[in-house]
Amino acid sequence: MNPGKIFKDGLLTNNPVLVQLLGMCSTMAITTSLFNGLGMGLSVTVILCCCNVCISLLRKLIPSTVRIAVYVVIIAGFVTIVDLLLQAFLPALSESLGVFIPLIVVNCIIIGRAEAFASRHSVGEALLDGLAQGLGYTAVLVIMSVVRELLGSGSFGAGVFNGGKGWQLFPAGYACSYLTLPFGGFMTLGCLIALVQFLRSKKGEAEK
Amino acid sequence: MEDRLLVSAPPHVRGGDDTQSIMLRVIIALTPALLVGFWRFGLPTLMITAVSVGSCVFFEWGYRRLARKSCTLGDYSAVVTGLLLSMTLSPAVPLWLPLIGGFFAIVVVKQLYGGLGKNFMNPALAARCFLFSWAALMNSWVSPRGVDAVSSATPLSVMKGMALPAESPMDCFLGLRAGCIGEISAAALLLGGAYLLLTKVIRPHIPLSYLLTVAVLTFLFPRGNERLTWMLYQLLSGGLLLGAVFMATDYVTSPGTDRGRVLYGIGCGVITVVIRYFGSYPEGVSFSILIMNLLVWLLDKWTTPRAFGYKKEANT
Amino acid sequence: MKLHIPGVRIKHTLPDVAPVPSLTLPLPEKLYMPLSMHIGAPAAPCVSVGEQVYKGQKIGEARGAISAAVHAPVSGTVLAIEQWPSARGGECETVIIENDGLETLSPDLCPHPECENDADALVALVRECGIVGMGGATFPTAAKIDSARGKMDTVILNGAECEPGLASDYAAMLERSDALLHGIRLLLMACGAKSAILAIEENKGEAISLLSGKLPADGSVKLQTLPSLYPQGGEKQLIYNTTGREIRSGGLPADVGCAVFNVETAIAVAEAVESGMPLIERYCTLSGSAFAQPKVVRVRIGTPVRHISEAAGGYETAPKKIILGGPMMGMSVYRTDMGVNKGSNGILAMAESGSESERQTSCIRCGRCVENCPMGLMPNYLNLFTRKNAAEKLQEYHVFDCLECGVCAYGCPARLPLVQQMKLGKARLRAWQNAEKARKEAQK
Amino acid sequence: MLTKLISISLSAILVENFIFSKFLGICPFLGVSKKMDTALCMGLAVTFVMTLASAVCWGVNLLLVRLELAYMQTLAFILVIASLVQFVELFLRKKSPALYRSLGIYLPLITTNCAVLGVVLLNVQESYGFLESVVYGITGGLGFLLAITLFSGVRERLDYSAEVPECFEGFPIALITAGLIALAFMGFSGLKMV
Repeated sequence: MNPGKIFKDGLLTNNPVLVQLLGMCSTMAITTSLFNGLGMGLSVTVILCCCNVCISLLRKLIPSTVRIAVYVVIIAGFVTIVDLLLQAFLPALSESLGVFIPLIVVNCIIIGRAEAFASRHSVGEALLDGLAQGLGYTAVLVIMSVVRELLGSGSFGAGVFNGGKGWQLFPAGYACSYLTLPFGGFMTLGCLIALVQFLRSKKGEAEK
Repeated sequence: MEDRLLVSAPPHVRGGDDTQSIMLRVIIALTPALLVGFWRFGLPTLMITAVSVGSCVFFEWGYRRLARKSCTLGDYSAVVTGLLLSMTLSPAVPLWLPLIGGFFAIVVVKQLYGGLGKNFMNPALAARCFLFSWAALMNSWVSPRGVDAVSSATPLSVMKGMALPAESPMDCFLGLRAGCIGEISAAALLLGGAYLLLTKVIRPHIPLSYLLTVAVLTFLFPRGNERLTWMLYQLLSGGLLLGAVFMATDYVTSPGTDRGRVLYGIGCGVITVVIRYFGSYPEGVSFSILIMNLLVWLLDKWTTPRAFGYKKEANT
Repeated sequence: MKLHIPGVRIKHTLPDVAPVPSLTLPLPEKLYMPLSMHIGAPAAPCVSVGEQVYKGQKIGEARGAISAAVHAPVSGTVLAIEQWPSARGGECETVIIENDGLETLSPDLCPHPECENDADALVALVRECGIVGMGGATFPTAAKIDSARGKMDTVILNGAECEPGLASDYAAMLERSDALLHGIRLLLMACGAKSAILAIEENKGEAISLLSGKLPADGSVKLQTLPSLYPQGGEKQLIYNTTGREIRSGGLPADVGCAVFNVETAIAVAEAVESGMPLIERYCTLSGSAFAQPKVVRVRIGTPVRHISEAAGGYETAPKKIILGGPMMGMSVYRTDMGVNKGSNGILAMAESGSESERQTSCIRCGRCVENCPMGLMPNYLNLFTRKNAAEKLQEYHVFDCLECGVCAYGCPARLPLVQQMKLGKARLRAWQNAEKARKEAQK
Repeated sequence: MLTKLISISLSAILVENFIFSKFLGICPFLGVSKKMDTALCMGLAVTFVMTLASAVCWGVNLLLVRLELAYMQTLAFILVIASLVQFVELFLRKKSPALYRSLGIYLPLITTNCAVLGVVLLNVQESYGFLESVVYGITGGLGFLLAITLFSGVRERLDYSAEVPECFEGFPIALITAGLIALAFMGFSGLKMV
């Protein structure tokens, strides 16, 4: 399988959130700022790559009857490692993501890729797929968090750019603060998926 | 000539009310409360109302046009939404706020679901709650003309602090208090409500059960010693009357059976009091109606009338 | 007074009709006798083309128990027996008679005093005379009596007028009060019932005062005044409003010990016994904005609609719509050369096209249809379920119990075609039920 | 103690609802809410498992802390939950086939429901005692039940009456509807009984 197609799949045509509609909880929950979104996205990407490689390596050894349980154990192992690493080196991120780091264990994207891809492909391909799907997930998180941070608190990149301060583009008093709340998560993701469906139907029409 | 006859389905006669005339009557019923608002707060209220109505009408027209659907301005429902929205705003809000509110009410809450009759939530109230995003702007009050500038806090926010407000109940009844454009005068709202009841646009079940529930709860659990005064203030201040008469009775987002309507009113009343007493918002009317909006389908389901011929004894 | 079933006061543009004196119209040259003008199997023609027929002679034989005979309303010659438009919609086999103007009576007609006290003989006579329910439903009366004999205690006479704006029942009660009371006595005897209730709407004051003076002394017939609501004349509603008995869904009046007859049906029964004359004539209300003066006329069955309106003085303005029956359930027709039938209680001619120009919006969920439905249904929800073809929901919400009375559509601010939706809903539910049945049988 | 329990319950059901405020359990919330009856069953099943998991994992956590293996929490919890669900499934199939038929098909889905793992992790994070954990489990489940019931009611209505633009059909309109419900639920924010 060629790497170009794997990447195109992960980022666009088979994007885990926008097309496969997986991993919604964390997508909506933590995308209140670019800092959170980026941190969560990269953590998932790392875990996804490691799990994919690991499962691809072991795919001949795992008996198919207990495979799901084995996947869960492997995933939980890597999640624990990442969780501990974040606690040690990026306590601010660990603090603001809270339970959503350990909850990566039940993120359907990872177990989904393990079952659908890693268990059937070579190590190299599995690594690429993990990277592509992870980056696709990260991309969505980044878009969501940029929109919600900008419209919801008037700032951009707080905690990431400009020495951690980010830029305040307009006074927070004019921002629609509800966008940073759960309401905003549902709305933003809803509109984003609608946009994707719109583009896909346009593309489908054009192809006809 | 005679054989060129029109064939149509029965019934061949129709009753008087149509959607348009019902909406027009709601607009007429809202007028007294709006006039009191204009009188107390002056020109800004006129501007806010104009922007709110204009924005609702514009977005209704624009959306239907973009979506290539029939134009529905003629049913006046957008005007009603605009008026209701402006009535729930403070007279001190900047004009861009009702503009955004109109967009949210018409496009997100109403038209995205297919327009009139298809939305599950009251557009004006949902927009008002959405506008609380700008909490500082929504909660800035001006004192009405002829009232001490000191008391620009609304009676409800004073009562949140467990104290009785400075205005007398009579002031609240007539509209000599701070508050949203359309909510200050209980008298004007009751007048509008009476008109709606008399012209059979609304049935009394929702407003009565709503108001009674609030009255009973606040009378039984007063803050302070004066039960009756406390209850009166609770009934007359805030948006309770506006909500009970005009918002909770919105056909589209309220139950279609009488028993359902009573339960709906009671639910609104209980949640209103709970939010007023224990919540962080001083007013609970909008949120309580929105929450009860979610239950409309279930209430209709549970209170489906007994169809003729399905009596228990008759079934044997 | 019992609790009333919801009904509405229909506000309509139809004027109040003065019921009396009813006008007897000059006879037409040709009469069109549909052989299917009742519920059940069409009658079989028993005359041939070219044959001479006499007034009151049988021209169509009842086929089976649920069917009714058809008789020649005038003397004359059979011109043709062919498919012709029917007042019940569509076409049906029709005997076309050319009137010779002589009104020669059939020699078979004679009084039947033996039927006064013999139920079996009376039922046979009623069947022979082709008498059907004349309120509009046209269910064969003999079959109705047969199915209910011995099971009932109360006979209800429907003088409630099926639809607003009509006055045919009113006229019949005023002009034929003696025949009516005779008919009631006969029906009581035939059904084996003890008492009869004569139910009259309160807006028919003259009939109430006239008939209350004539009731038999033994108290077997009671007169009950009903509010003028629509639908008051429906069987289920009438029984509930007069006796408080509720027929279960899918049941018959006999299940609660009642039978309902229209007042004109009772008159027809009395006439059959008194003179042997079969059912060939009825009262019909002419109304609507296209007529100068609304009136009640006596028409021979089979008279073309066009002849009736012309003979009654013609139109004041050209009608845009002509309706056979009442304003709520009547059928609008595109031609007027069909003969009226045994159920034609009204002809309405409208100068304005009515519902055509009305603006329709989507359902605003006002709930008026739910408040007004005489069957306690939820037309607003049935409308939704029909549109989405949700058959199970249609069943759960009892679409089959809908009377199609039109009260929901009458009061609908959104001007939705609710009656058609109910009809469609019934069709969809039936299709689904058949499919389910077939599927289950296939599984076996 | 009682006030603490009440405030935990209030918070779990209304103020910090698992769906509308915490975003835990969105997958079944969106996936199994098309029909009211199935939504109700799902809600009950989740409530049951959340309660059970809270109770059992409290003990497991105690054990882990004793053994100084606290860093193994995530792994241990997910294994406990998975086997718990398996066990409940077996038990139901044996003891109550009727209940199994109505709830059974939802049980496997619950293993990967983040509301269950979430409630267990939150119990540890808040260092709740046994009673508090169980109450939080029950009320968190009831909050989920409330959310999914309300949502399915609204969705049923929309299913029959709404005409949604094509690109919003399916998930987008479901998300926006959930957003509007979350907006209404904000009325409960800061709700304190005491």
